[in-house]
Amino acid sequence: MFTLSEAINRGLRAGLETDPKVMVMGEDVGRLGGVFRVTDGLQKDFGADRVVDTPLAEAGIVGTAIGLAMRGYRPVCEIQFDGFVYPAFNQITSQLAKLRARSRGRVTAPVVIRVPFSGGIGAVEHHSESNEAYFTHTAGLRVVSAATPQDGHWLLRQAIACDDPVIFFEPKCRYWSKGDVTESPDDPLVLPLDAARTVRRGDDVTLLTWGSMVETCLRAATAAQAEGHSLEVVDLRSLSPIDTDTLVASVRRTGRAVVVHEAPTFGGLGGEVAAALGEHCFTSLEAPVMRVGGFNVPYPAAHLEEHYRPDLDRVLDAVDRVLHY
Amino acid sequence: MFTLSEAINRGLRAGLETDPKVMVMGEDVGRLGGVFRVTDGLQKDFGADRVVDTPLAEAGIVGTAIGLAMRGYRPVCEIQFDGFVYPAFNQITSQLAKLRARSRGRVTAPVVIRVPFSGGIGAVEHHSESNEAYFTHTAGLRVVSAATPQDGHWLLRQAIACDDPVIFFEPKCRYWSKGDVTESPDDPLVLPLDAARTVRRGDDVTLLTWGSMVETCLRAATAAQAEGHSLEVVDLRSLSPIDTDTLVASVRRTGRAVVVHEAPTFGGLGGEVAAALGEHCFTSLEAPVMRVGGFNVPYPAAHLEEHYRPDLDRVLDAVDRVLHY
Amino acid sequence: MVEIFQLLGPDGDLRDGPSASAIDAELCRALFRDMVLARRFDDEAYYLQRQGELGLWLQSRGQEAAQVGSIRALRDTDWVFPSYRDHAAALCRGIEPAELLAQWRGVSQSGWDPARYRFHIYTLVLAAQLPHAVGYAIGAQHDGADELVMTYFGEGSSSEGEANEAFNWAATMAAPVLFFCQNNQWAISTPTQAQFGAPLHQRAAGFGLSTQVVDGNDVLAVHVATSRAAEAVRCGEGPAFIEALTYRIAGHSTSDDPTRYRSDAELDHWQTLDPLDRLRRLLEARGWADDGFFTHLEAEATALAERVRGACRALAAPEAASMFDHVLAEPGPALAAERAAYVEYAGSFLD
Amino acid sequence: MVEIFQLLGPDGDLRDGPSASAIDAELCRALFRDMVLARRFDDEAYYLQRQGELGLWLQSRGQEAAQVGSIRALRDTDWVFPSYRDHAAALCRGIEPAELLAQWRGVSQSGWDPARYRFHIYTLVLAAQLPHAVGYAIGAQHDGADELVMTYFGEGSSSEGEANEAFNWAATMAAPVLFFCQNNQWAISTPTQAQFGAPLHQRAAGFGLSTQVVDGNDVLAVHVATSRAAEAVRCGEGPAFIEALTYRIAGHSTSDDPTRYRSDAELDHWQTLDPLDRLRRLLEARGWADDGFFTHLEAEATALAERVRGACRALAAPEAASMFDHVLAEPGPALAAERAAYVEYAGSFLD
Ligand SMILES: Cc1ncc(C[n+]2csc(CCOP(=O)(O)OP(=O)(O)O)c2C)c(N)n1
Ligand SMILES: Cc1ncc(C[n+]2csc(CCOP(=O)(O)OP(=O)(O)O)c2C)c(N)n1
Ligand SMILES: [Mg+2]
Ligand SMILES: [Mg+2]
Repeated sequence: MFTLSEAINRGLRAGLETDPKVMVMGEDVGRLGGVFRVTDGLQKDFGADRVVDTPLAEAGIVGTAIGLAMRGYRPVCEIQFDGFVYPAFNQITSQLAKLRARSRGRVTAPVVIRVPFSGGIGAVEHHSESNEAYFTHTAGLRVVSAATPQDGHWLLRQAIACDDPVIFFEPKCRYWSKGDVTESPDDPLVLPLDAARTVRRGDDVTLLTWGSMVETCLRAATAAQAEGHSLEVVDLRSLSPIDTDTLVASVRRTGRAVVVHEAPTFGGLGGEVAAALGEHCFTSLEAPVMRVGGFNVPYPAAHLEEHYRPDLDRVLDAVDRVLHY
Repeated sequence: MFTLSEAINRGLRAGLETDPKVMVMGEDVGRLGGVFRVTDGLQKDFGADRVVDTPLAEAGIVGTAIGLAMRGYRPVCEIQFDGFVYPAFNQITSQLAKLRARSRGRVTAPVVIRVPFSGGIGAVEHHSESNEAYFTHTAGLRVVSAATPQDGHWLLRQAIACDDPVIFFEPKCRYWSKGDVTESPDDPLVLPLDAARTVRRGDDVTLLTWGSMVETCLRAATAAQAEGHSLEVVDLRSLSPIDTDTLVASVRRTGRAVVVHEAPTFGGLGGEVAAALGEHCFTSLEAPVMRVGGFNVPYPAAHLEEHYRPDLDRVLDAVDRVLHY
Repeated sequence: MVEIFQLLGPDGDLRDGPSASAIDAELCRALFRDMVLARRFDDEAYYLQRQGELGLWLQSRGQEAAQVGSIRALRDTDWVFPSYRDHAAALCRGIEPAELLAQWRGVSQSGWDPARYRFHIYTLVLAAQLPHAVGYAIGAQHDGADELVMTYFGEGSSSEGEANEAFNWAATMAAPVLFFCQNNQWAISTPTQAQFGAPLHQRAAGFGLSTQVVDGNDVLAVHVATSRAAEAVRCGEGPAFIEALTYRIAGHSTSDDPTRYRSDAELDHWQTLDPLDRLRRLLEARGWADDGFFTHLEAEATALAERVRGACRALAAPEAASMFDHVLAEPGPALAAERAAYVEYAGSFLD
Repeated sequence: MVEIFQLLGPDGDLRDGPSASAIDAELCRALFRDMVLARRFDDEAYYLQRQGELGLWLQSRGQEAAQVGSIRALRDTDWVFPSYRDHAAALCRGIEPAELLAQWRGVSQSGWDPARYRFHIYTLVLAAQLPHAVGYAIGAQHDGADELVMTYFGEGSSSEGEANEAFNWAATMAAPVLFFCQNNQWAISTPTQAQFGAPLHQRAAGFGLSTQVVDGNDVLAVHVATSRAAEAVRCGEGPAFIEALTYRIAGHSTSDDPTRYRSDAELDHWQTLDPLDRLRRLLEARGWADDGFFTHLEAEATALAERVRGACRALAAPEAASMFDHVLAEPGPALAAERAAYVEYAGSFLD
């Protein structure tokens, strides 16, 4: 059993061990081991040349990582908090995402950008944002989110090995929760980088979610079970591209779907999921696809965040609405 | 009759004339009058203090505009091309959008950011992007797009007068197309800042669109008419918030909808529209809401752009699919 | 290498020279009082965090001289754009304890009305406030106002592109802005050697900013340097930059563990340079303050501490639906509907 | 004020001094040839744009000395991260006319394989290539490679935050990178006075970069200065910065109308400082090149022009479905399905 944070740490360690070109870089990732200790001990074991404390400049982190990648390195960047990825937005969208296409495949940029995201830890402003949709709408990036130690470890290792740039979202409120991590990459529990995972089987409604909300949806499914409703829970894992086949197959079977994410619903990735399901499951849907998400307001102060974030009750409320449509 | 570019120019001029606090600022907006000549003649008439050629730094443009707004000014910033708004992304998303909420309403930032957007002019890379969805997913911003000289003028004047920050998207391929501009703000043709406009009435299918695609949809409607299909065309105008009532009323009536935009469909604003219609028109829809958009690839080289951008045929193809679902 | 401006030695000696003539007992007592109260406030907030009353606290301990010396050199009409550790400066502007703690207690994202104190709300996105300060200063200049703008930031923040855009912008536009950098030697765990390759003041001068380096633990030097810079900015000589060399005595925040990355010896060294001790030595040596002064000040500090505790505990979270307030000037139908649906939903639990 | 390094006066006089000793006939002929061919290429591309064969062209006219002098001072193994107006440098690296024109004809977003020429594709987002250069240089350093990285950019681009982050990063990490700024006095319509408040080289020095200012229309000075800087970077002395003062003789691009913002007199002045004329005067005065050389070079240029026209007209757009290529390393089901649907749809028009 490892915590999510430990599992990621071990994933980074495995990357550094197996490929001398892997580097870890970011603000305070070295001596300190990162503000969440995810990179703890790595600089000590792999040296300050491979686990690099950078100047305080996010565009510089991603921009130099691109240069390193062109040189044959595989940098894994850490952005300290979700709300601080924006200074790097230009390097990510106009450079990193497009480099392969612009160069007609001649240049690859295997950069991983780790972003601790979403709320639930009572943090101050800019430390709780769920901004995955900015990146999923950017062609050329892969975007994934690890909800469990298993994915924290293996999804990260796959991201590091992948030749595409990957934005790797880590639900920070789950860093301390524990789970098993399989030993071998050949274990059937190790899914491909772009596959969704059905984490709970059910027949009445499909909950589609990722990141911090996977656990919330699982708890909702348990609660619903008690009331006689059988909910299926699908963790998207890969947010771009989306494993549409798995999603569609589930919803065609259940006929009802609720998408749950922490980001504001308006323009969020839930809209894409709902639109795709609306198109591909049109004749199977017994009710509209409902979305449960953050409200369309800036993330509120810590004392209000549990009103802002979807919780068990809001998920169940939506389940109720699709069941009684 | 004015071109869109002239209409915007006159809108800026009216803003500068009626309110001494209005300023125009950006790269090359002064002497040169902007690379599209949208600000032509303004510096000559209002002085280099109010129509300011700035250093070449987009974060600086938006960041200093925020400071000016706090001081009581109403800056209208120009970003030279869509693809160059990303360096300002941090100032826009973490500062401009949130200032009112963070300060509990004590600070307002009435900044307008004009962005010539989308393709169709055979430009080199980074000059043809449709990136409105990044901003519509950002709570605290208003996002609008002017498809006609009438809106280029009045929507801009309303944006300047509005106390919220407004991202104002101008479809650059329409800069040279002409149309009437009403004289008075009280003319019924002057709709509120956040209202959609039904630009053509029809009964069989609703086309929902904005920016450069309004014209394309109108031509599609004309072509469909010849084949006996009556298409309604709605220009969203306000992309955030969306005038859901108008959209829903139309689609409830026609029972069929196609959303058309230039941005890549995946994670685009069309997903939001389709999801909202799926929810609010569930029992009226005779076919799934279809989306026609850019493909999910970086904007291609000029010679390929007309394959990438939705055109008459692709819109009609989708219309066909919703009619024969 | 530029000389570091100092007036008051660590041992409390006041250096002779033209600038020393501006120093008198009254000024010293006032500055000392500000620093003592700021430190007590900071200590109290720290304890409140440890007791779970605040979610987070970022201590200003050790940086009182840099903040008090600089803000007291401004006029009340000058605007300030702070970072997030500028509590001593905020208190000097009259911001109330409750206003200052609200954000760290997590009941609000900010606590005070910037216009009232001419002190903007804290900015947590590093360096983002620098272009705001420049823009505000340009506006003040347009208005023909006899005002200047000062902005505080840490040495780490200077690596952000936006900081450098602001330096260049100010220099190009000759904006009446004073950049005040508190170089406290650390940006969380990152020391200055890993932050820049040349001293910051050298870079600032390179941008064309009129630059001074000052001992940031010497409140008198900071005060004189800031007055000098403010005077020049006001006279239209263009933007100025002050680098105050100081030290972050505490961890970065109450979540930080500084023992992971820095030595006790370094901390001990800087403790000997404490800005409060230093000024107290001067006050005592010159007889500029008597026991009564110190006793009275101690009582004031104790009263403040009590006020801080009370104010903090009284800070309650607003009702949940307030999160829909102030997103837009006019909510419009979409936001109004969302709020209404939320209120109805939340109300359903009350039945 | 730093002195501007010059070896060759506008009248073709070679200044005496230690650096002049490195100058010989062979070097001058080679540099002259590069410049003449680059200019002919540039002229030809301009005509092709005017004939509608190119969508856009950004002329390098006037900047040949800055580019040729600098790139010829590097080794072939050194990497270059150019901006978008660096055609003379690109040609020196052997990039083919078709490769150089593809992007401006609009058949592709880039034309050459960077690894083949150790010359990255053009970057149109201003200053974005600077951090790439720094990262690449750090990688080369890790590899223990005896290589350096040079990056070109315009003076306007220096205002972007990313440029300044790169300067600081390079200085902090002692990366083997040479920043080469072509200060051509204009950023579209924005003159340098509206771009920065202090000379750029002064800022660069402030960051801790080892800095030179050079007459950018003096190919010999540029060559010597770049050799010097490259040598120092290679010896591990840390990053360097060169500001080459030159002039953009043409409009910003073929879409631009420079008469809207600058005077004929200014243009006339800079025409007299033309880098090609200047070196030709030296070659002639010293008898370092005879008529045969010039005649042969003219023929070479004419042949190049013809090759350019032919290559340009032969550049055809790829098939539309190629836009789905190279988005991801493996397209995966989503992109594959989208491509297939597109191909089917497009095919339906062929029936
Ligand atoms: C844009 C951005 N990136 C990263 C952070 C996370 N962060 C908060 S404080 C800090 C260190 C700041 O150091 P410095 O500017 O020297 O100020 P100090 O804390 O020393 O007062 C970091 C990296 C942030 N707040 N904003
Ligand atoms: C980030 C960004 N902002 C704006 C532009 C639009 N633009 C293209 S070239 C240019 C001027 C560049 O000036 P300079 O850096 O001096 O290079 P020069 O064109 O003189 O070679 C501008 C503003 C851009 N390409 N990228
Ligand atoms: Mg610091
Ligand atoms: Mg230039």
